[in-house]
Amino acid sequence: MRRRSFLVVLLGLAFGARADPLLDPITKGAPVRQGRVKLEMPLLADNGNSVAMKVSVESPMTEADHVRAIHLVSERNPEARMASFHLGPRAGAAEIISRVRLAGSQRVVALAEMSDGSFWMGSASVVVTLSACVDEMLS
Amino acid sequence: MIQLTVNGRSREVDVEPEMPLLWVLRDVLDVKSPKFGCGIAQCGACTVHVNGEPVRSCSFPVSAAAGKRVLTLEGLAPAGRLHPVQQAWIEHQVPQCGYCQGGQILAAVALLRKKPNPTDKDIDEAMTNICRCGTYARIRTAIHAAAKSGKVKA
Amino acid sequence: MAARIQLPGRARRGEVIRVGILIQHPMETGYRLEVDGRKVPKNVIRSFACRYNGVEVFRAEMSPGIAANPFLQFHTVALDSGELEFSWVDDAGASGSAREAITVG
Amino acid sequence: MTTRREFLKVSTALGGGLAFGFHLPAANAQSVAPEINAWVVVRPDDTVIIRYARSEMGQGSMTSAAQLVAEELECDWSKVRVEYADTNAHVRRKRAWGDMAAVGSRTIRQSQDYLRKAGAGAREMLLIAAAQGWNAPVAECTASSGVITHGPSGRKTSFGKVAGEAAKLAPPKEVTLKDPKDWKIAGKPIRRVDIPDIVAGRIRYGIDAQLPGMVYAAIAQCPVFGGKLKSVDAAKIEGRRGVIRVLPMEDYVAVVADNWWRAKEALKELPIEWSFGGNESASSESIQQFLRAGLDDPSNVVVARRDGELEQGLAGAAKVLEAEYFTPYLAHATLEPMGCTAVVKDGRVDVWTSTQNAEASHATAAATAGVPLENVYVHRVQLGGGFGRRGGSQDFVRQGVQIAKAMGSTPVKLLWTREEDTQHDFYRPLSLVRMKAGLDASGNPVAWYARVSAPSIISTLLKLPLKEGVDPQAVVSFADQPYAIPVVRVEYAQRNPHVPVGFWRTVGHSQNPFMRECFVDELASAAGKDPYEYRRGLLPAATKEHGVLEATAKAAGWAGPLPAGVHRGIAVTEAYGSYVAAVAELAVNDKNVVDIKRLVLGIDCGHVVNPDNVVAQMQGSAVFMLTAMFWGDITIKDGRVEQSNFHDYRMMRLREMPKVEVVLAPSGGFWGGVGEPGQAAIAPAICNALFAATGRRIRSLPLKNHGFEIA
Repeated sequence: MRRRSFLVVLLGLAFGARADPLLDPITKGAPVRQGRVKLEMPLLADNGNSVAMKVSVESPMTEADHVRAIHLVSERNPEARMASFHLGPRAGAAEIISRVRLAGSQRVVALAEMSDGSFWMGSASVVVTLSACVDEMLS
Repeated sequence: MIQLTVNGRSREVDVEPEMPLLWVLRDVLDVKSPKFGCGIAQCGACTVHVNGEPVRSCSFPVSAAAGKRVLTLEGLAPAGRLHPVQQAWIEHQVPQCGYCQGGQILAAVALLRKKPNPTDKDIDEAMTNICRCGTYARIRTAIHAAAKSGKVKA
Repeated sequence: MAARIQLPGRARRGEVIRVGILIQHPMETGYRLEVDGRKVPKNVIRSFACRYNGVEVFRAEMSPGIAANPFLQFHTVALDSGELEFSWVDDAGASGSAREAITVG
Repeated sequence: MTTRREFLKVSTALGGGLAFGFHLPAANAQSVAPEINAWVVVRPDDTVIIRYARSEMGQGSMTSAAQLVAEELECDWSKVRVEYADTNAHVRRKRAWGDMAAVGSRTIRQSQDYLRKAGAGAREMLLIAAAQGWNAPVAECTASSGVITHGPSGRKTSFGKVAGEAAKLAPPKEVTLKDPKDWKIAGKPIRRVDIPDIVAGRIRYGIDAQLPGMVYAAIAQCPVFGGKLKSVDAAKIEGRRGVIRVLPMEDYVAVVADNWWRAKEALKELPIEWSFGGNESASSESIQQFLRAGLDDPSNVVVARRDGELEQGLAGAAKVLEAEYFTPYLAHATLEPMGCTAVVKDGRVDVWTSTQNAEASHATAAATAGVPLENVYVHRVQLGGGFGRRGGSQDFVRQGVQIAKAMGSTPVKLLWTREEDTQHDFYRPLSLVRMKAGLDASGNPVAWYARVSAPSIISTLLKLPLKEGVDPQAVVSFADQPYAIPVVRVEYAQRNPHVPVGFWRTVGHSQNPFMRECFVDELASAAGKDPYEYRRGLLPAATKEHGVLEATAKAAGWAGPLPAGVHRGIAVTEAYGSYVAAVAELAVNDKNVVDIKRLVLGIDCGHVVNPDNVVAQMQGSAVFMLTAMFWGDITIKDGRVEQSNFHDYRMMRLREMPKVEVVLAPSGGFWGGVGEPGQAAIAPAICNALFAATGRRIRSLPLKNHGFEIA
């Protein structure tokens, strides 16, 4: 499956969830719902070496209902799994800030794994302007 | 204080006498058509006329222009009526990026004033300004056209 | 591997505090070459953990997708005074650690 | 176009009260007439403003892009004005204008579809608005030259009258585009919209930015690439007239003064100490050894193309040829040196700079100043040449904004000297290539091998991963060579000396076709065949290379008689989605002075949007390549570039311009680039003609190193 077209949306699944080849290694095919996850990245990044990233997930972060993990998945980097952050109730808030490396303009997905086993996702698209000159050639 | 007339207007500047005319025009008098390309009189993008003579203003001290008439591209067609060389430049679509063209036009105007009907050899010798985009063929054609138009006053 | 930590020196019991850490590490991607063409081997901080008085409160697995000199900011609930201990290991097997005291109450 | 008026208007806006807050409100520099869509604004007086998002650096795309919109819009071209898209509005409207880069000769071919659809969509909305006004079915209404006519009743109205209503309509989902054979504006030699301002001296370049209270900066960067600033003795020059400040930065030092000449002169007197960083002993010779090691190294090499088994292919050949080719580092030498004017005030950043990618300058300015993208305004200006230097790294914007930030809220104009521009470029990479070919008894190649040892722009400048370690630019023309050869093996040894490399007009196609097409000429000679017939025989008839080769050879009268002492050379290649061929006719006297009689350049770029502009780009490409192939040579000593200005980095002059004939052979059905392909076949054609004239094979450039001079 060409990495670039990972956004193939297999509709037919219940309650708007969809399987996604890039996320399957993490979700093992479980449904992923849009929402509760906010991934903030700049619309433009002058180069892909160090791009600001903030991900936050709506959750009471209690023993009974909390975010177990947040996974960052890249559409175009050689290693799709950029990072996995493991939280749990002691975190108190599901919000991570870091700086990521993008191999060219692409879409990044933040996948949240809840204590009830459900998956939620948010995403952001970043244009890396330095590589604008070869984006087409390398895609 | 140094006095000089720029495009018909008398100006006074308080600068070092050795300051190049180019930078007095650009940074002190805000006359922007002469361009900086090399600073060692190699490229000609800074060409202006001083008392009718083409000069590479990046290497021409302002003191040498004291009391003289300086003409830049802005002054070539003050009332908007283009000089025949400017008309030929448009007619033959000479410029590409345009950065060198002010200097090219002023060099051509000076050439036609001395030789109203220049041969290719005359053009070769007079037109030594660098054009990095490579518009040379059209510069040559436009100069011949301007000469033939007969509108170039000596 | 040096690290700089941001932590409120004092916190109220039950307060959710912000913890920041910046670790000096090239996070080699594995696709950079030396001048003579030899590949610079991939070397990133693979795992990072934060323990609060011995209890793991945060863990991260990273890849070359995290920028050089990785910066991480996460949260934890301030329970009692003591110490936050940070530890990490990279692909080359080198490990690093840092600790910072915290006063709660 | 940006003219004097725009500068004054913007500078006064800076003085106005700017609301505080995380995102600053957009100062709408855009016109206020009804915007039909992002690309088309129509004023009540019927003036049509067509927006241009990319950069105009002489390649003529500002005009040809507008021709494509106007064609489908069915407007009156004489009423068209072209206006730049504003980068602040662009960011606030989530990149409404898409890609702003003018790079890779893709300005037209990458945007032609959405530009034409924008024109057609706007036309439909104007038609619907008119039809609604007349209560008539839109099918009965037609638009032509800005006038809408209701067929049955004969009623007429103009775009300007219905624009207000049209702007409120939803854009149509589907639009059909005209067949290029029906074009009335596109495809025609329309005069460039920016030439009148150029000729009158009204046009403004980045260097021309002028703001109230502006100060000027000149900089010196570490002469050895990668070095850092160690110390500077500011006291030495602080007393000089007009000097305001000395700013030591990590990898450069800036002198700020009340005019640029004083800043530059003071900088010359400033004692600076650098920590060179370890590359200070590198030289052209040591770099050559690195590349040579890449040719011979059995490991640290990747395969870029592999058809069949090379050893068997060569073993079965009647004759095997081998040759090594070399092309040097080259500088861009845009006539306008690098520079950037910037002001950082109340959390807002305004930038004036000649850039090939306003979006890249925008992103760099935001990152450098540490402000949100919504608080940055990149003001659009004409470029005094780009040629790739201004499309990749935005180093000059980073520096300009850094200095502006250090100067409080005072506007600063940074300008590089020519020396700084020549010695701190991102150079066209050098490349050392070994080629082998096995010919059968009748001289046809049965096996072809190429090993490229060269730096990778994509790895070093863009820091991107390479598929299987292959840099497409480094192996282009070898890995995709079009000749019907059963066994082909192309290898790539990436070798990255400390000299920064970047995109130089035509990039890999500025050097690799020279090496390939000269080697093919060697094969033709070994086979005892005519260089044109040999190529034609090896190029499958359906290939575009075959077509443009024939058209060019025919126009040049390849087989025809030649005056005594005049010899021909030929070459063909794909480049940037187009297909080019060149025939050179020249004579060489006993003092190796080369008199180029005629250069015939053919190009098949699929569709031609402005034929006169394509001809201009081909003529310009000839000058650009002749300059490079006769004298272009950036050499390294003590880790730094030896050349500094036009006295030792020579540019071709008007008197050296040969006769250039351009053959437009568009075969339709695709969209090829125009700004860069024109250079690709020139060097091999001339070097093959030099072989025909002197019997000497030219296997490295520049020609001056072989004692050749141009007449």
